[in-house]
Amino acid sequence: MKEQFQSPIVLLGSRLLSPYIMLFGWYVIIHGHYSPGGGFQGGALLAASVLLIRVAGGTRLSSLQLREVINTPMATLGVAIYFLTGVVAVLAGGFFLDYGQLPIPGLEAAWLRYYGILIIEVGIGLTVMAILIMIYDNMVKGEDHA
Amino acid sequence: MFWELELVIYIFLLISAIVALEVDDLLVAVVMMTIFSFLMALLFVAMGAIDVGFTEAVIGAGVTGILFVVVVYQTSRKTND
Amino acid sequence: MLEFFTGHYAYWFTVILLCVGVYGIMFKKNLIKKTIGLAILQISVVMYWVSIANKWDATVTTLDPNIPVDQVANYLNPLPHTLMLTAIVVGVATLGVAFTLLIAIYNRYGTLDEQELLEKIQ
Amino acid sequence: MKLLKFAILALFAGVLIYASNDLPYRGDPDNLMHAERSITDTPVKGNYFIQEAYNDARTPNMVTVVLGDYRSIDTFGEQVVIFTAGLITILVLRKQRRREE
Repeated sequence: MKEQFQSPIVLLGSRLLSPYIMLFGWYVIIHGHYSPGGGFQGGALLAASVLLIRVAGGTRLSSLQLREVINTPMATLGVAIYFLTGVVAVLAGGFFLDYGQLPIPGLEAAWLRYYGILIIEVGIGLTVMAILIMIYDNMVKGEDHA
Repeated sequence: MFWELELVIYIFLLISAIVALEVDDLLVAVVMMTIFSFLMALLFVAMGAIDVGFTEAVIGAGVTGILFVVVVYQTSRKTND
Repeated sequence: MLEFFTGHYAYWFTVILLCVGVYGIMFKKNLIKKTIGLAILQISVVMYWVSIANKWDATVTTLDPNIPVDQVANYLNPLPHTLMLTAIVVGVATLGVAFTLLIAIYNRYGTLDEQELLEKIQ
Repeated sequence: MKLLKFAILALFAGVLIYASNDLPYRGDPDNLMHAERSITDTPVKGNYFIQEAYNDARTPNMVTVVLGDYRSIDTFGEQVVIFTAGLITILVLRKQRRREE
């Protein structure tokens, strides 16, 4: 952004906080079966942990954490995980997104649905994270200050 | 569900919404918008919708605030009305 | 009388908040102020859906082994919560599209005021 | 003109508040929305979600089950909408930068 002032204290605080916010984001995604949480909230927390470094440190420093180039492949990966889960259920003989037919041996249908929900929530989290970072990156394009 | 608590939060919500629309400085409007989102998250939790409250607290008060600040700095900060 | 008030005041506040959002869209000249009004209107609709999903003396939508699930009145209704959860996230994505359009307009015309924009377009 | 806009807005608010007085009481468990069967005598879905969510997916959080299992195609649509919104930001601002060069 335009009026950037370099402050080492803000940068140090952001670098200290960012890994813990990211860890909490993964916890929210994976523990969403038992507590409030899930793919959307966890993805927004992951995006917040990356945006914190981007706001505090500038473009050149933040490209060490997460490069701008991999935003679009990561969003596509999230959609692909969701869609391929549905397609695998169709190939195994069920309906689209029918997790009870997933080909994991040794589990009853209810537990298969448990793991199916877990898989698609990871996909949702990746997409939400990548898209929120992508919107920020395109909005500050051309203002390389750091 | 305590309706007195909800009434107080509703009144603060109206005040913050009107201030966010009427103030001259757009950065103050963005900060009032963040306060509005956080009060709304409190209200959702008071109504028992914990998932919606969590989402609103993360997205409305976190990510939307950052995006609003970026758009204010990329364009102009002063406004006429 | 008090019972009627506690049963209906949430609807009244929702309507007032929705009208504040419509006021921001109709009367404000600056496009960022219009976007703020749009966000207020969006959140007021979410608030209406959450408030009609409410039940007195009910617990949250996570299963507790001590509370029997046969009595449906023990738990809140989870369907409106789910719909509004996705609506909030889609709302912030579409707000991002609105922001990029605002930046594109400012880069081309140099202003965000509605009257000046109409003069510069012609 | 401004006065006419205010009149329309006030009329809108008045009609909505008058209509909202006929809505059922907030939080009443006997609402039609929370009832066991609807007026056309079909089972109401919200009760099914509360009672059978744990048996179907072994997950205590009902919102997660409705989001991921019962309404999963809806969630897929929302995800595609978010993805499209992200791609639109690339398209709009890239065309803008080319014009500047």
